[in-house]
Amino acid sequence: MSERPSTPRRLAHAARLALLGAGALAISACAQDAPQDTWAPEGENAQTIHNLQWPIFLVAGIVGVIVMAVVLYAVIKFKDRGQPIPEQSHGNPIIEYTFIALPAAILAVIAGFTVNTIFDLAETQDTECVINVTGQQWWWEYDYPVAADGSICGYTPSNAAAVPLITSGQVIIPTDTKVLIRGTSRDVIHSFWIPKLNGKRDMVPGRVHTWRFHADGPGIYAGQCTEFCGLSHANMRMEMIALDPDDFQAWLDNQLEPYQSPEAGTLAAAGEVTYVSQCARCHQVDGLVDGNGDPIVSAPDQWVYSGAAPNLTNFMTRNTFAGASWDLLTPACRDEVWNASPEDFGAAYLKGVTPECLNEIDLKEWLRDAPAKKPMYADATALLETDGKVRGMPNLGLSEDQINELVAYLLERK
Amino acid sequence: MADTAVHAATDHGHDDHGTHHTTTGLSNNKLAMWLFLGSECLLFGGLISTYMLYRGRHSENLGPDQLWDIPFTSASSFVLLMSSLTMVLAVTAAKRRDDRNTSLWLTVTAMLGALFVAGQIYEFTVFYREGLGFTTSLFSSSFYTLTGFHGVHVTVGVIMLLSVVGILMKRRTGEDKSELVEMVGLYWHFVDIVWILIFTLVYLIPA
Amino acid sequence: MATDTQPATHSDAAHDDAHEEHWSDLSYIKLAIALALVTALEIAMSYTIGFWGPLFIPVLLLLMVVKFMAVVLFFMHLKFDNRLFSIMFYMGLILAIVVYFIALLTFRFFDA
Amino acid sequence: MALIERPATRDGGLVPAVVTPSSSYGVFRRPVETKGWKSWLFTIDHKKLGIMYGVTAIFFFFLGGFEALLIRAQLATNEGTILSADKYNQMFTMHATTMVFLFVMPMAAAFANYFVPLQIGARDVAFPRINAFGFWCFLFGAIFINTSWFLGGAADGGWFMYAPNSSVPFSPTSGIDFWTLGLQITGIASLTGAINLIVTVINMRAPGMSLMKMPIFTWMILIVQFLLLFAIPVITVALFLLMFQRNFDATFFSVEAGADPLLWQHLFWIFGHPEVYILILPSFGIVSEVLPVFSKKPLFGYPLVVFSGAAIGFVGWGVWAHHMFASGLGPISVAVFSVATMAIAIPTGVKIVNWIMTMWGGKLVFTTAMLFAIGLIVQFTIGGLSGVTHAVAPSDTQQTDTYYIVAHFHYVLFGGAVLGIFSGLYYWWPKMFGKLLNETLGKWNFWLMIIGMNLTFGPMHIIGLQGQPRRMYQTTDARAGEGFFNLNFWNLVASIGSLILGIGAFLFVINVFYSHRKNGPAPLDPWDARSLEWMTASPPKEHNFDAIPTVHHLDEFFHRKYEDRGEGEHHEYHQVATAEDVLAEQEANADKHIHLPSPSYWPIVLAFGLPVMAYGVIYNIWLIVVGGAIVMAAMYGWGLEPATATPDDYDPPTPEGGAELEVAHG
Repeated sequence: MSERPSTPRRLAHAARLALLGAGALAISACAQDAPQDTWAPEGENAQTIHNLQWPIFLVAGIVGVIVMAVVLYAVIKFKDRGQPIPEQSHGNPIIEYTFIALPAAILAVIAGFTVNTIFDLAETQDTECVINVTGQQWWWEYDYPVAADGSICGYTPSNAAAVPLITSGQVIIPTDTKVLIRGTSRDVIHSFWIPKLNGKRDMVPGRVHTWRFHADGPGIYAGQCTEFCGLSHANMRMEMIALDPDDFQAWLDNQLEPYQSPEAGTLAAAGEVTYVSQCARCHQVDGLVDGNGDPIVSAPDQWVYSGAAPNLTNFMTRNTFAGASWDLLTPACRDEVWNASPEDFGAAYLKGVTPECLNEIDLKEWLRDAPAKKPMYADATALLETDGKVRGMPNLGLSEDQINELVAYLLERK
Repeated sequence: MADTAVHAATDHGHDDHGTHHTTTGLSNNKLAMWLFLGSECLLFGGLISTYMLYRGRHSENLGPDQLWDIPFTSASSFVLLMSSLTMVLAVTAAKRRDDRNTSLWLTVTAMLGALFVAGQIYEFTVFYREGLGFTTSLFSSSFYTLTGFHGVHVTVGVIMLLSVVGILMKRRTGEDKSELVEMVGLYWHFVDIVWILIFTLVYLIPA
Repeated sequence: MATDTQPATHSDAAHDDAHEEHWSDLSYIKLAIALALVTALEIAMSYTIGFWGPLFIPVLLLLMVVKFMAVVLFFMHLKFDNRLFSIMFYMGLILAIVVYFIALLTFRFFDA
Repeated sequence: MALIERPATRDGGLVPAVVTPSSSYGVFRRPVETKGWKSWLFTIDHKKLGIMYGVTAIFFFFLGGFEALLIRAQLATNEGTILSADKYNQMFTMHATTMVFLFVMPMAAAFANYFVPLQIGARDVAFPRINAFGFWCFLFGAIFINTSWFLGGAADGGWFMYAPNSSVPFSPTSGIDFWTLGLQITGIASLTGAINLIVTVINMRAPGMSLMKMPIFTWMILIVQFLLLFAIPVITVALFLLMFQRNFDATFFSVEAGADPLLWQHLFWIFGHPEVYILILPSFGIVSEVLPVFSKKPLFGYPLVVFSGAAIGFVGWGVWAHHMFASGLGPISVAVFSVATMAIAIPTGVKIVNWIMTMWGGKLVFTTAMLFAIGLIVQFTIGGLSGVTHAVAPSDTQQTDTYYIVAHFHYVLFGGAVLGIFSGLYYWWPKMFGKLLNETLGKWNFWLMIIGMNLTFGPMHIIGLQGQPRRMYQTTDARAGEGFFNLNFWNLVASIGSLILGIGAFLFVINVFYSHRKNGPAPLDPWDARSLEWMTASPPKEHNFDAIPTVHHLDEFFHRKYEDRGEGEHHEYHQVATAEDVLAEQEANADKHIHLPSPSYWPIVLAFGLPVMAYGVIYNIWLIVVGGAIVMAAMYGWGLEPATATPDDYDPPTPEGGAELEVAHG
């Protein structure tokens, strides 16, 4: 939990102490550990929800304890010990109506606060940054539109004219900024959920749903698709990265750096050739050109059922791949980023994936046989039903040499 | 189907009142039929809602405005409406234990029903020839589903009407068969009122 | 749900049966003619939408309800029959109308 | 169809008194056996059908339980490999489908079929053949759905089968087709059962039994049948749309064609929320019977329990969108449904209070049935309270689709519906089979289930609040956290708990076999019960009551046994009669002529045609024709068959059509 105690937080803390005795519900309230803890808000919207929910959990817990105590008392007190048959009374209106009025009153209060909060959370007028989010089986694409004044998410790139930025896996937002995501889906319904920043919102194909985010401080906020979306639903994660303004500016500038081909003769240069022949059909690397100097534009909609594949232009600036399911960083390097103090986080994150930190094992396994790592179709023959298009990344049958070349090439994509 | 024990218990038991067979004095069959019709309201409600949601979702030139032939549909609506009248006449005839007229009106009702179904089939083929297949658009799917469900109900009704005519001819004359006729009548009128809704909501109100 | 269906209704039923006889075949024919006229009016309306302006849909719906209720109340005898039948049927009918209406509202269907 | 089944002979005492009357149709001799497999296959006796519903439902309970154990085995470790992703998705879909549609609903139908006629003093349900038809529809539908396991894989879209994930491109196997068509068939069972039971309750009560003197279980069943009556057609529409989408290329849920996938969610949950009360209210009814009996007191605030049940049923129609708080309805809809959902907590709370007040001041006997009933109060309360946190929409956006909601609905459905069902099984077993179940084994059964369920579902509150979504075949260590709240640890605890729960539940089966081998006949009235079903023999005679009782009190049977000899405010109850006395008196005044409807082939034949048609939809259009022909033939056979058998059905033919029975022979 954050170290900045405010009145509601102190109250919340007291409440948690009170709940300790109230069983499992209370116990989970004190957790600090899991990255997706729903009781550890670190941003305005999640805090709003939390301010509403903890008193309700408290009341529910108290009522529960009372009910159980009364049942226990009744069970002990009125056990058959040979007492005469009790009076055959059919009820007592006073008790009955009291117990209608009492819960009704409690619920009326709860309802009042609830309705208030619902409209609070639906507010979108004060947005400072817009990001488009698109779900597909089984990863998220993030698209930063360019505003009329040439800025992206409220920031103007210092090194180039802004063009729409497309990334995936990790979505980067500036801290202390009211971010509005506009979400949809390319195939089935997915749900976007960063528990520490806000509740979840379904991303429905054919509809655009908006949802607010606001992070108090820098850090990685973990999330997971929460609407069942098919075979690899479990492998559809997301991470929201909040960076302080300077760091966000640096990240933005880096994303817009022009493409640089690998130095001739290196493994990475061979990787570029392999990339063009094997990957460029679906995956886009902005700035990559063919022999004639024409840009190579991917056409995932011809090959992939969902019609999209992650943009790899700045692949190694993200720490995860394949729907944020696997780390590009080795465990040690990963810990350094995740556990960095708020002051150091920006620098640690912006380092990206360095050669010594690269988690080669998972990346190579992925390139060797992606569907074996992340199930994408239960029965390959059934793909005929979908016009022969692949669902997610197929097994390309790459040789080990090709894989090494590709890894070398990808390492430079940052 | 009120075949059961209740009759036995009350008829032959120590029932002093003698006349009523059930707790409420109402017929089991009729109660069941009304319950069924209440339930059907939610079935057709769902289908109508689906149509209302999707009625505007079609290609430029294959929507209601281009396809509907109001005079034709009005005529078949009129046929179905009149079949309700003949059905009522059959019921009153059955109440009088007038088997001849009952059979007559039931047959006429069945004919009118069959005429309506034939009209619907004709209408469907016209639409189909103009290019509106079942899967052409959301509008066409929900339209065919709604009117198709209704058409199946009418067809089942026609079969029931003809079956009742058959039963009437086989059984003893003068016997009270009014409840049987009344049951079919309730079903038939329900099919009619569903069409009253469809005619206005689907055909007359522009999309 | 269905309450108060005490044996008392039995005598009501008998009473209502007598009532029912007041409707002769002729009355039914008159009603059918009236319904046909209402239908004709509806059709006429659909050819003169401009004349009705914003009233078009409300009036059309009203006529639809009139026809619907006429068949239910008279052809289906619900007006004369035991109240229990009405309860069973209207429960379904009203539930369907309310629930589906709300569902369509949530699609903001009526905004368009 | 309903209309044609009226007995050929009306009025008067000329009808021969028969217990197994019947008649022939065409070349077939009517089944008139009273013993052997035929007496079960063609029976239309509500008690036999009740038992058949029960046995089938309990089979599916263990099948669904087995599926649950596989799910928990997979999740015991964070990257479990017992099931593939595909199999896992099928498993949780079918676990829920089985438990909801093939266990709890038919189990409620079992109790309703068996006990509603007994509780209202009737000899059978209003439409016995339709009753049999309903059972066979359920059984064939259930088998049909489960054959998908062997025909390319079961449904894999989750039990609420959200579109468009349920469309062919996303689920190319036939699993969802089996699911869609199978649920249509079981839906017919529910719908016909609903109409049948409503008519039975409204029209076939014993003299003097006004609605407000009706046993509370019958009341709750009546409400449930109304919910079914109106909810089933909604899911029927949804299933038809899905079937057209999958099998006939319609585009109701295809976004490319401009469809709105939320249409499915609305239709599903308009059905789905009443469905929740369809599952829980029968158990509320059972518990409301059991608690007064073992407290020796009438149900506290009976009218209020009735009205609150009705209120739950009614308000249950206005809250469906609370399953969709995260799906982007817009704040106005969310606010309305949020408040409506809170409102439903009030009548639910009324029930809890009334149950506790029933025990208050009573003379409590802790039989197994009573323990399960008390278990329900406690466990359901937990589920109800976590339900309130879901009603708060903003809070729900954090909890929905996580394990917290899995915990919630298992406390409601297992802690509510299933514990209530077990309470009913132990309570009514001696009535149904004339044998008591062993109490010691019963208590083991109870405690292991309670411990097991709390170990299984309790940790899920933690797992969910710590952010683990549901329906994931694997979880990652990276999101598990550390220390006390480590998700791997609690997942393991839940898996161990599920094993205990499984063993506990299986003890019931052991108990049945043990008790039937060891125990002698049960006493007529082992619990000193209060309602009409205990005024019959155990098991009840085929015609239930020798003489239809006249009812004067809410707890009629109690008042026949006990007399208040107190004066003024002082009450003193003395037993003046035993169940044996009451039964003997009935037998002495037995109705001279009782006639019951005859068994029939047609219900099972008619029901058999339906899965044939359903296979046709999936595999070959001609099978639809074959199935349709079976259905048509059976309908005409049914329609033309008299309710009671004629003399030439008997071998040798009886002179009067059926065996004459003098009821009073004891």
